[in-house]
Amino acid sequence: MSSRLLKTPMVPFPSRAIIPARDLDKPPILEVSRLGIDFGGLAAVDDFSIIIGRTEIAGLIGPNGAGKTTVFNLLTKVYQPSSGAILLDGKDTSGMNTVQINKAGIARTFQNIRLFSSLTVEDNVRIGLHNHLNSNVFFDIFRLPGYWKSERQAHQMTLELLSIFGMEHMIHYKAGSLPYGAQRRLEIVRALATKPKLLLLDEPAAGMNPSETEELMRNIIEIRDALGIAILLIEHDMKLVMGICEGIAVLNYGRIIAKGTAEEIQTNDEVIEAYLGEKKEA
Amino acid sequence: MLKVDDINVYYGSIHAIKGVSFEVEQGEIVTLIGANGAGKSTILKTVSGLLHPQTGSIHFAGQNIVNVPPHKIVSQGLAQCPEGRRIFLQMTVEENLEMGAYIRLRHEIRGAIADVYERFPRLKERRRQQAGTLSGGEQQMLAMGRALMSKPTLLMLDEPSMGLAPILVTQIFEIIKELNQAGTTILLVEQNAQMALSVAHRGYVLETGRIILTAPAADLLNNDKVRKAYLGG
Amino acid sequence: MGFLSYLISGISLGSIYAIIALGYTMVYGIAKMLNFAHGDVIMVGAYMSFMATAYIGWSPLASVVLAMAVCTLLGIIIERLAYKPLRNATSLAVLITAIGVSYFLQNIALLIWSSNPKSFTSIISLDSLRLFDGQLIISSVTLVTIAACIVIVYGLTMIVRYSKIGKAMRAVSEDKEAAQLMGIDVNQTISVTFAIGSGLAAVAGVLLCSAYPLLMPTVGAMPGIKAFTAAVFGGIGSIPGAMLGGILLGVIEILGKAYISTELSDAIVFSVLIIVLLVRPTGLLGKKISEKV
Amino acid sequence: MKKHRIFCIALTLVMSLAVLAGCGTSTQQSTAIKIGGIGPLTGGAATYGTSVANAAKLAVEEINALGGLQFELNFQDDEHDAEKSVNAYNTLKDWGMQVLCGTVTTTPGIAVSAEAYNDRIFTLTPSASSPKVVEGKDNIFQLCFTDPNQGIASAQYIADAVLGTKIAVIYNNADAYSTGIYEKFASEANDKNFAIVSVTTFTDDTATDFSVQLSEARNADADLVFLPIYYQPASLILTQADAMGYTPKFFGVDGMDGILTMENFNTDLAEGVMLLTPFAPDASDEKTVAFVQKYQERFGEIPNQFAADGYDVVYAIYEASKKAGIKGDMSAADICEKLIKVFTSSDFSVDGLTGENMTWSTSGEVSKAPKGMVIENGVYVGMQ
Amino acid sequence: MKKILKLKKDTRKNLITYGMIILAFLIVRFLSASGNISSAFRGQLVPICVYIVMAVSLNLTVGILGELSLGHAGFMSLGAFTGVIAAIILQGSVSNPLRLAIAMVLGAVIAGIAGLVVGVPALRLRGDYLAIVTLAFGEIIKNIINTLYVGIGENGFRISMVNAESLNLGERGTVIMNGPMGAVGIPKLATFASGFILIMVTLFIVLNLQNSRSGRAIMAVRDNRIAAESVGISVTRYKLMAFIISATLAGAAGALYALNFSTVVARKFDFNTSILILVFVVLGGMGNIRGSIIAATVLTVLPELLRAFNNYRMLLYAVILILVMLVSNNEQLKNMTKKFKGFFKIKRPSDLKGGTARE
Repeated sequence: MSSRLLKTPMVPFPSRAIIPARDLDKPPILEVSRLGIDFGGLAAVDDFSIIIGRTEIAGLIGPNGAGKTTVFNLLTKVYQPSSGAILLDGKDTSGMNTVQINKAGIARTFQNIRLFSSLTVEDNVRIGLHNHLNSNVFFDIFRLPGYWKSERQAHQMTLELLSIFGMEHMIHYKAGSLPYGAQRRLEIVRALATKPKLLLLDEPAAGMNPSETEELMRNIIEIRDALGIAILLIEHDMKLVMGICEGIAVLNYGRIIAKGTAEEIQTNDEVIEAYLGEKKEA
Repeated sequence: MLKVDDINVYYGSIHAIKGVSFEVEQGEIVTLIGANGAGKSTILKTVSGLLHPQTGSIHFAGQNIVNVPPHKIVSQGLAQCPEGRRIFLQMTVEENLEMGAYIRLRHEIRGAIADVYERFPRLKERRRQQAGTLSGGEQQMLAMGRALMSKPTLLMLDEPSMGLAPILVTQIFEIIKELNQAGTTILLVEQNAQMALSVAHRGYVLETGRIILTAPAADLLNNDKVRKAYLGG
Repeated sequence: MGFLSYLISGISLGSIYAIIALGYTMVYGIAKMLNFAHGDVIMVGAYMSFMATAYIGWSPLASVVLAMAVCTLLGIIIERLAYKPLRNATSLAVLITAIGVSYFLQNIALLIWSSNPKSFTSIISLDSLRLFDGQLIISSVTLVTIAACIVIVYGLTMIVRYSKIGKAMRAVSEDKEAAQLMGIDVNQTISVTFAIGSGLAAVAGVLLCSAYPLLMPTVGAMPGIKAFTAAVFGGIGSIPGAMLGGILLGVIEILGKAYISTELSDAIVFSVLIIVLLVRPTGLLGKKISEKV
Repeated sequence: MKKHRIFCIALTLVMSLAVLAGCGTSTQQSTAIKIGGIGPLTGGAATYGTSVANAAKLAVEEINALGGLQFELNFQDDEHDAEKSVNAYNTLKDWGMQVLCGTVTTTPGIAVSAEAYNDRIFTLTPSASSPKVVEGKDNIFQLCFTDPNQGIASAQYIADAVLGTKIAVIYNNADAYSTGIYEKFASEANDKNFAIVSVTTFTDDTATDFSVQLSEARNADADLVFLPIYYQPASLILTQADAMGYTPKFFGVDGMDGILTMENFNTDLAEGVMLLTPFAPDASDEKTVAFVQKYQERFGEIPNQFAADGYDVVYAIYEASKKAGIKGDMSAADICEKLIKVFTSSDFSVDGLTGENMTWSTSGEVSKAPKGMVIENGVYVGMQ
Repeated sequence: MKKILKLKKDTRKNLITYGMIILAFLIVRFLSASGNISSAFRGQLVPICVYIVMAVSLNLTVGILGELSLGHAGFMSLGAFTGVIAAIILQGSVSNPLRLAIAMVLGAVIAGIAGLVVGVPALRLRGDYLAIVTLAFGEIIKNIINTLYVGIGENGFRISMVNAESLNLGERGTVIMNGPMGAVGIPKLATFASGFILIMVTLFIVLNLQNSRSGRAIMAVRDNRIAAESVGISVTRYKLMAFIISATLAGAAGALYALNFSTVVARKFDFNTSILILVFVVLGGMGNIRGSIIAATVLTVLPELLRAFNNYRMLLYAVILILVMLVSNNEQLKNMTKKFKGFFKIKRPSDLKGGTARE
């Protein structure tokens, strides 16, 4: 892919070439075209287009303030985009709000951890399971059979989900009292509990030491393999990004300046200039 | 210059800092490195008086500063550039700098501001702008500039590279070196251990509230244990 | 002419609300607390001025100075004893404490000055302004109240924008910890804010009782609540907002009485408030809260 | 968690105290008759309760000094609230109250009188003036005029003396007393020689600015403003009317009494104000002079109508008790029956500060003549 | 037996709460039957029950949902007057306990509807702005009820905003609500037993809600609104749910309250009463149901116990309130009382776990 083309993203949809080969025969999970938003005249994200395959692990990198988290907020409709279209699993998401987006299949974590910190680990996961439990407020208050059934189901699923990170023993701990790394992992578990098709991770390795990060990398791949979902992540830790992301997009000043595989990105002059600052070995 | 002796700090019932001692000599750059939650920021907050140690003593320029309120510690020449920059987003760039020199006299402020502008020309361009509109790198410069306004003899920097793109990180560390060469003693807390150790003279390694290792920075860079745990090597 | 005179009554009443609301807003801006005892500081100010003029025979101006001095001191003492120990507590805990302080002030006033109402002699003894052949009479108290409100708002804005302490207030209001690292004495700054707010409360008390000369231990309670409403109406934390909110509240109250119903005037005032907040969820001049995600 | 424990201990303490308070009472029988009093001593209406409490205390002291029948007074605060009033009532019951002087205000009065009716405790209220207080309760009596009576009397007075033809009314529509008088006054006005041209209201929450109400009265060309309200808002109305140069006649009811003695009030403003009141502190009769002097010496304030009511209540009970031969060791129920009999007997009348020859009907209402007063040179002068 | 011991911590906590209420009820019943209880305390039993329900229901809004409400007494007011109207209309047609039950249910329903009407727009606001709207709502209710005349007579049920006469009730009509005079001649239907039942129902609803899918959703909204939305929880729906349930319970409590006194006025349910209930909640601990119950009881009884201090009564109350707030919220003072407390305290691992959650 020539760098000239990347600089002027005239094509609404980027080449499908960055989708992993195994996903090529299936419709992509996410197609974003020419997404944009401005805050008070300042274009925070502009002309953002991307395609993510069914089981792809994709990365979004770029300097601070480049608009990476804003992209997540647009995808999850925390902000309503001022232009562009987002197709999730082939369905148009315009007019949806955050809640509907989640029900439609996108779950996310947050850069600054947002757990329900006064509640237990179990409750956090169970809240994630909310829309997959068959109970309602009358069952709940009057403790009808529906309540007991859904609680049992919730407990079972919670244990299963927590086992991904081996956190079952923490089930009764308060989420706010967990160590930093465990909080990040719990946030991922909670997001997975909503049974997403696409998982957005905002700096999942922040605050982790290298060995923890390495474990996280393995976990992310395991999750993808076990659940067959796509993952889009924002990360500053290049080792993680380059290590597991099959497709990477680089954002600068709200625009995509490069897209491609890890090797392509690492050798892209513009990326190096804007972001890496110096040439780095993988 | 700064001598921290066997301090213990608690957050409620959590024993955050366990008997930590270290020293910073005049003219040095000393760095504290460690994973998130190791207690690095807690130590800085304790030194600058925002937190109080249960036991132990902290001497700055020969004086015990335990239980001295933070605003008085500043006037003794100890400034801290806090984690996350913490600039006053709704004030202008120049007002932010003025706040940095809150303890100085009016006539001293003008000169100090000129010095900061000289070091950070970008800030001069944006002097009338609201600090909230600055980019991340500019905000970090402003935070450092603001800390310098009190003309500190010891400057404590808490995670100056946090959230910055690699290219800016390099710039920031250049500035740190320059400041040190201009005579300011620096106590640096960093997660980016590689960078921190490359500019520092000496380093302390923290793990869960304890200092587990101390050595000249170059030695730490080559220490296997450190490399494995913090440098990803 | 009726409308004009109602409007002026409204602005006059509103100016008093505005001065009280300024105290709420300043304290809220810096300490993030609703000081529900503020209305009762007003009452203390009014009693002080009353005692000085009626018992000691001081001049009205001197009595205002005394009232301000006492209230300023009172504000500082209340802050030190009741609120400062709760600096790290939840805002609700401070709110309840403030309510405790309010009960305390009312009941201590009851013991000192008894429950018998006293008639307050207006501290302003100038002649009324007569316009349009005496069809429109504007009392001197009204004029002084409105003028005082304007002067106070202007003065406060200048202090907050340009003075050293004003800048410190803004810094503390944004980030207490960072302000401390700048060498700003946060406790002192908060004390000064309380002092200013309470001093203003004294002025408000004297003006309130000059315009409506009835003095009782509960005299500050209702204006206090109305002014709190006004502060939120205008956008709590904003100085011009407090002025705008206060004056609008006064005007709506009087015009609602005049043109809709005297029986339902409170319902009208509060309904307008609700409607405005639904349209502008952070008040008229309040800053939009943008949550960082 | 921690907070819990403190509370648990506190709760146990409170419970046991509350329960223990029940024991130990009613064992001790003194010979003095225990009179309970209830009224607001704190809060916005504190001035009324305090006046009654003070005067009742004075009366009890005087009576006890006479030797003979002895009284013991226990006056409890109700914050002008029905719930607190019933609490106060129950506290007094635990104390062994035999006769109740109270309550001072109407709403609590209705709640308490229902209790006292069930418990058969004789009650004479000094100032709870709604007919609802006594209605259907044979052992509850009023010493003050009822509100409708004041409304009727005011209308009568204004009509008879032709005080005005166009009447404006300003009343407190959040207050039972004020509304009660106004409603009767309005219905009475239908066949009188005057017309009500403007009716405006205020509440305790809006009792500051009266410019609208006064302007409406003036725009309607009212030559008399009827103020069935208490003297505190009335003082504001007079001040503001003066400031706007509006000078109609003002006519008040018994709640207006107190305006002249309000500390620091400029009595010039009240010049020419007319009111119906059973009591005037500067009346020259011996009783009033003595009472006002004693009260002022003792409490440093000039007594108002509420104080006079409280004083009269104690004396009325005293007179009736003497007549009925009541002793301190009788049960409350016995005392109640005896006092009802005396109060409703045709030959029982009391001369008090608030009226000569006060008598009571079986319904519990008092019969006494209201005095029309006009303020001249800062003092009340009989209006004739 | 073993099973009970193995119950989850939450369930055990709830059983203790129920047990505490039942025990208190039985003790009072026993003492009452044996004549060992003062009139003053007996007279307060129903109000105590009412305030407990008010505090628990407000805790649902303030503690569990995390939104400050300064107008809870407004819902109580609606419940009170609705209950009174129902009770008077039904006079003679049904038995007293049934009449009370119907009055409470109707009061609850009307208050619940008001909760919906206020909640839909108000819950879009946050923090202090929501608080002021609830305050405004309470004041509006008070103002309107003060001008409302309701009666039943030969023309049936009538409402007017002019005066009682305009109701045209005829000779044998009854004025139920008489403007500022409020409702008079209310049958005293409330009993301690009914108060006890209402508390149990309230606890049943609130505690069951708290430990369920819906309740967790409500707490999720409190802890982190944005995160709650991100996992597919409709914030408006659950805010509204909590708010309406809270209003409904307050309405039932209001009806019980009104039917305990022969008169009730709108003024009773003003801002100060809302604040009073908020004090119970804050003092008892946010989200802590048992705390609310205890605080409501203690603070309702306290002013009565202070009667011995006469004129200094309310002053002392204020001082106690301030001191309790200082002691329970100030770190240093807390530490000072720690030793004293340690005497009573059994250390539980769960306390330590919760310890790091520090703002």
